[in-house]
Amino acid sequence: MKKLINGVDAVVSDALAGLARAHPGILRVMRDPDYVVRVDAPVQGRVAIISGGGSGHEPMHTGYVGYGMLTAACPGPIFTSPTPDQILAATRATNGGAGTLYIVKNYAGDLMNFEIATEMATADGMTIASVVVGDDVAIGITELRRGVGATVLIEKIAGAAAERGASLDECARVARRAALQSRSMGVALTACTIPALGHPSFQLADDEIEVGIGIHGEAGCRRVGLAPVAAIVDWLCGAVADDLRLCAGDRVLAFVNGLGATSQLELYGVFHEVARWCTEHAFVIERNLVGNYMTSLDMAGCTVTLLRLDDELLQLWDAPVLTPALRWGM
Amino acid sequence: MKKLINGVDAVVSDALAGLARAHPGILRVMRDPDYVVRVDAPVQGRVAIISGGGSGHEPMHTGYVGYGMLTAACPGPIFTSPTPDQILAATRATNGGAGTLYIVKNYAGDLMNFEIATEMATADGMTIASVVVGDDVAIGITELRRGVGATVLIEKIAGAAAERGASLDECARVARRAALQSRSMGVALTACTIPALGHPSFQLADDEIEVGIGIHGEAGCRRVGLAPVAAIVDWLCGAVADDLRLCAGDRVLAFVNGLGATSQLELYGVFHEVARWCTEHAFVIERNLVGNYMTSLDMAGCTVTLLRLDDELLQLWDAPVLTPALRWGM
Amino acid sequence: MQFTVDHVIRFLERAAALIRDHSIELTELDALIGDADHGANLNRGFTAVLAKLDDLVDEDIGTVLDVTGRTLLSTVGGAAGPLYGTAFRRAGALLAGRRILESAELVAALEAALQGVVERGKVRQGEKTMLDAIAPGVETFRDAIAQGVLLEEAARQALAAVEQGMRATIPMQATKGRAAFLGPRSIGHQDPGATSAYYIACAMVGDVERLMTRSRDVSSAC
Amino acid sequence: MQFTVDHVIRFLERAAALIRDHSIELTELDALIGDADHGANLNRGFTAVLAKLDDLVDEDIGTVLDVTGRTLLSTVGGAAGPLYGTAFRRAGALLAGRRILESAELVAALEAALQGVVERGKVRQGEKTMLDAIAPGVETFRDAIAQGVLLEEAARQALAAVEQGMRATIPMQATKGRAAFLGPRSIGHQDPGATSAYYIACAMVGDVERLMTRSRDVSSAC
Ligand SMILES: Nc1ncnc2c1ncn2[C@@H]1O[C@H](COP(=O)(O)OP(=O)(O)O)[C@@H](O)[C@H]1O
Ligand SMILES: Nc1ncnc2c1ncn2[C@@H]1O[C@H](COP(=O)(O)OP(=O)(O)O)[C@@H](O)[C@H]1O
Ligand SMILES: [Mg+2]
Ligand SMILES: [Mg+2]
Ligand SMILES: [Mg+2]
Ligand SMILES: [Mg+2]
Repeated sequence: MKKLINGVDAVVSDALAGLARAHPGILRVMRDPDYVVRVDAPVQGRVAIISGGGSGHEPMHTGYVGYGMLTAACPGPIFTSPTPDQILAATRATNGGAGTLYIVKNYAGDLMNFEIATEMATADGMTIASVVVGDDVAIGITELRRGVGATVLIEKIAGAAAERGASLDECARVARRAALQSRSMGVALTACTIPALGHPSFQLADDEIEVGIGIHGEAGCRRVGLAPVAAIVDWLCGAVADDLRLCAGDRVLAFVNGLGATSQLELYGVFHEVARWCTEHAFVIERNLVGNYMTSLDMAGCTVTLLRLDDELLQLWDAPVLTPALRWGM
Repeated sequence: MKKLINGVDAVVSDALAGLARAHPGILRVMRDPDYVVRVDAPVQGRVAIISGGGSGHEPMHTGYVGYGMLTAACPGPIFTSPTPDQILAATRATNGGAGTLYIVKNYAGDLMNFEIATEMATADGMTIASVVVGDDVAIGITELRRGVGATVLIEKIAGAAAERGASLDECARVARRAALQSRSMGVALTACTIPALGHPSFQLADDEIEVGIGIHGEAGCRRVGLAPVAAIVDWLCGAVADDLRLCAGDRVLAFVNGLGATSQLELYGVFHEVARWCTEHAFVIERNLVGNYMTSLDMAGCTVTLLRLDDELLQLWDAPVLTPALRWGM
Repeated sequence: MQFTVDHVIRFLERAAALIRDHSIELTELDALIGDADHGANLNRGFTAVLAKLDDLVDEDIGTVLDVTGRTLLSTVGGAAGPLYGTAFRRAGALLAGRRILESAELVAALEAALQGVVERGKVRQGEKTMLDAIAPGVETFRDAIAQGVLLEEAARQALAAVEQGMRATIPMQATKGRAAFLGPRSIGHQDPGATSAYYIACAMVGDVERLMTRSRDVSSAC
Repeated sequence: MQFTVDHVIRFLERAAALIRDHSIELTELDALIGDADHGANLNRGFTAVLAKLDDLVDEDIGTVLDVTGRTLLSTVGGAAGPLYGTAFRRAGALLAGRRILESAELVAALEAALQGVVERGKVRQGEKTMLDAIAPGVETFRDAIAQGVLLEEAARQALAAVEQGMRATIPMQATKGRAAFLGPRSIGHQDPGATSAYYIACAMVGDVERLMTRSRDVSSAC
């Protein structure tokens, strides 16, 4: 394994130090317990939006802390959920008296740690609501569905609602609707190398790809032969749109996400096929996002997310945002 | 070789189609000859800023077309300079009567193709100025220095000058000054795989890195053992700052650029070390840029660029920009 | 035989040592059906626990277990952190103030820990998790004590049940935790959480020698 | 012997075929000291030239060469596009309107092409580029014709000089083009541009059989 690091144990810590140094106008990085918080938190009377998860998915979540998106993010070690004390500390530091919304990806570890944090915060007199994101249609059983690409979209949408002064219920409602209206599926061409493991977490032959992968280096739901990107997009979009029951004329946000080691050249090629596919099925791409927004270290591959838009979600998506990784309107 | 593509010959073409579809509000993609142009070009009375080069470095250059940066970009095939007719067509399409500035990376192919385009455009009665970028201190002989990271910074700065109505001479002057004030050096952990070649362009052992690499899959100037990122940054920053003759108290823009397959976690770790190094040497990082802004397909590694700032360059850097890959202030 | 704070501290020391020695093995197991962090996670947690033990020698058993649970909660993360953390805290709460334990209290504490895992994990037996190792162990121990079996022998029986439960996860298809994402592809691999539970049980029983021969089997079985 | 448009068109057809057949070899050479595109670039260009030849049979030699140069310029890109493009256009400009050539005109056209490469590339001999193959060929041909050597024999001598020039690039350190970035590490590899120049020279001489045996040597020499 070759990485630009000082050592396996320093990876997350060094990256957080770099993040703090790079974006002092946007966020602050707190240590022991670790969390990243908007520079102006707590904002009195505003709902705080908090997410978190294992590191290794950058820019998710720390890169989404800032105006109009996350109030705080709790980064765990690589691919390991953060601990309740991180979440509790972030909750306290961002408490503006209007309640806190946790955006939790549907993984056993994330759920349990946020659950314990909720118990602690509630015992402390704070008001917590949670939205669980499980958009990965690669998993047949709905309750088991992992949170993947939709997480980024939901964080943006919930953050915009909080920024314009929506109540906790209101923020939770739009976040849940965005979650309900989005589905994803991914494909890997290579596994990623987790620093602590030191070798790729699974092996793929030179003519094999893994369909339905997660973002934690775990293998997917089936292994198939390498195919042209047009065919791959047909599978991904087909599975996503079926599950979402998209109908002709539906407006969508199409999100093509790189998993870390896939070139932008390829990602725009993927988006070209997604757009072709949507046109063929009379789905209208009203907004799009193409790039590395939720990665799996150095995995090669992508996820495709479709979010069915309505005017409210569209407005929230378009609202100004100023974070290290997502920025517009300011 | 595994890539998300429809075939070796379709890579650039499909990516351009995707780019056009993703950013209709910012740019248009013209075909045969291929170039990418701002949606509002030509702007009468404004200097046009044009760059170009081989594909495979995305978002450079096509991702920098838009308000406040490039008026047009000419993408060649992967790692192959664009042809004069592409450049000429882009020059004609963006000619607002105030002249055109070519930003050319110092490669034989780029130089010659832009030179021929200049001859043709001049014969057509258009006014052309050129700035050649050669910031790579890995190359000892100054005239041979490749254009790498500084190109992105110079495109932003020249674009901001043009946007605020500067004359061609003025745009060329600030671009040249930015070029004069910036140096870069890079390191690769792996080679990239050029689709047409189908295998990595050079081989590195599991404990070797290549220092002073270019961005076209070519090997660097020396091969050394893998080292902690702190040591790597010491070499890169040392070489860059020496050549730039940075003095204590100098203000800089520090740019940590990923070459395609290096995680953001690592890039922020690199930036942390760059900031540490600058502090040790009393150089003041006034601005920074951390991410994949000039890639070499799926190469793992990074380049570090330092640009000595003054008030004028700082203002031009901070000016609003709206392109697919760089956006702020709007 | 009676249990004292000393016993508990030595158990935790042994647990920390075993987790450290088997950290790579646990991570490799997790790489096969999870995300390759189980060993590193637990090792981080038990190392933190170890660092606190010196300050705990004069505390009661409940406090030691509670501090252990809190420490695991705040350092392990992932799924294992909340699960083991909750288990230790539940046992600690039950034994608050106690300095010496009878077998019956030990059974009650283990049952509380088990219940903590069940509730926190919303999990049943047969879902291919740590519960499949823990539950048979606690049940076997409880039944043996109830039948008047001597503590040492009851512990041996319980450990054998844990080990069997651990191995029984191999043919299971996971329906909880990350391994569940793999569906049928999770079959054929031993659950990392069940494996760490086995090592913790070994530490509890304290039969380190027996463990050392066993652990080679475990590794080679993987 | 006199040169006609027909000869030129057959030369270009042979050049296109040779470049196509050696495209991977040229790209592999470029991978060693450049950026692995030389074969693909030239193949794209000569394929485009080939597609235009049918429409050019009734044109004069100057036009055919000029269109060839323009086509290479607008389809090859990289360094080779401007260099070969300029070379063909310079030759074409010199032969504007000519339908039949004497040896002397051929010499002048080749010298113009050579001059085009020198000016466009701002290059001298010994910098490890295509010039190191082209220049000795043109000079040998010029001298042989000046000494009254028969055209066929002069062409053979020139081709031998091109081949020797190509091989002479192996021990050179590059100071132009991408290979120059490698400094001393460029030594020991044959220049891809000199190699493509050799194949084009082969097409010019038209001795395809001889070439077929040679090309195996070239590949194995790399
Ligand atoms: N819901 C659950 N209930 C009980 N045990 C679980 C549950 N989810 C996961 N586990 C256990 O946790 C182990 C994985 O722990 P660990 O790797 O530390 O966490 P993560 O899966 O978050 O990376 C699994 O092997 C399994 O035994
Ligand atoms: N300045 C120059 N003058 C003459 N020939 C050159 C020059 N620069 C490069 N070349 C030739 O071009 C060849 C490379 O062509 P090609 O691979 O198509 O372009 P690029 O280097 O832009 O990828 C080199 O092998 C060399 O022979
Ligand atoms: Mg984990
Ligand atoms: Mg090239
Ligand atoms: Mg795990
Ligand atoms: Mg080349």
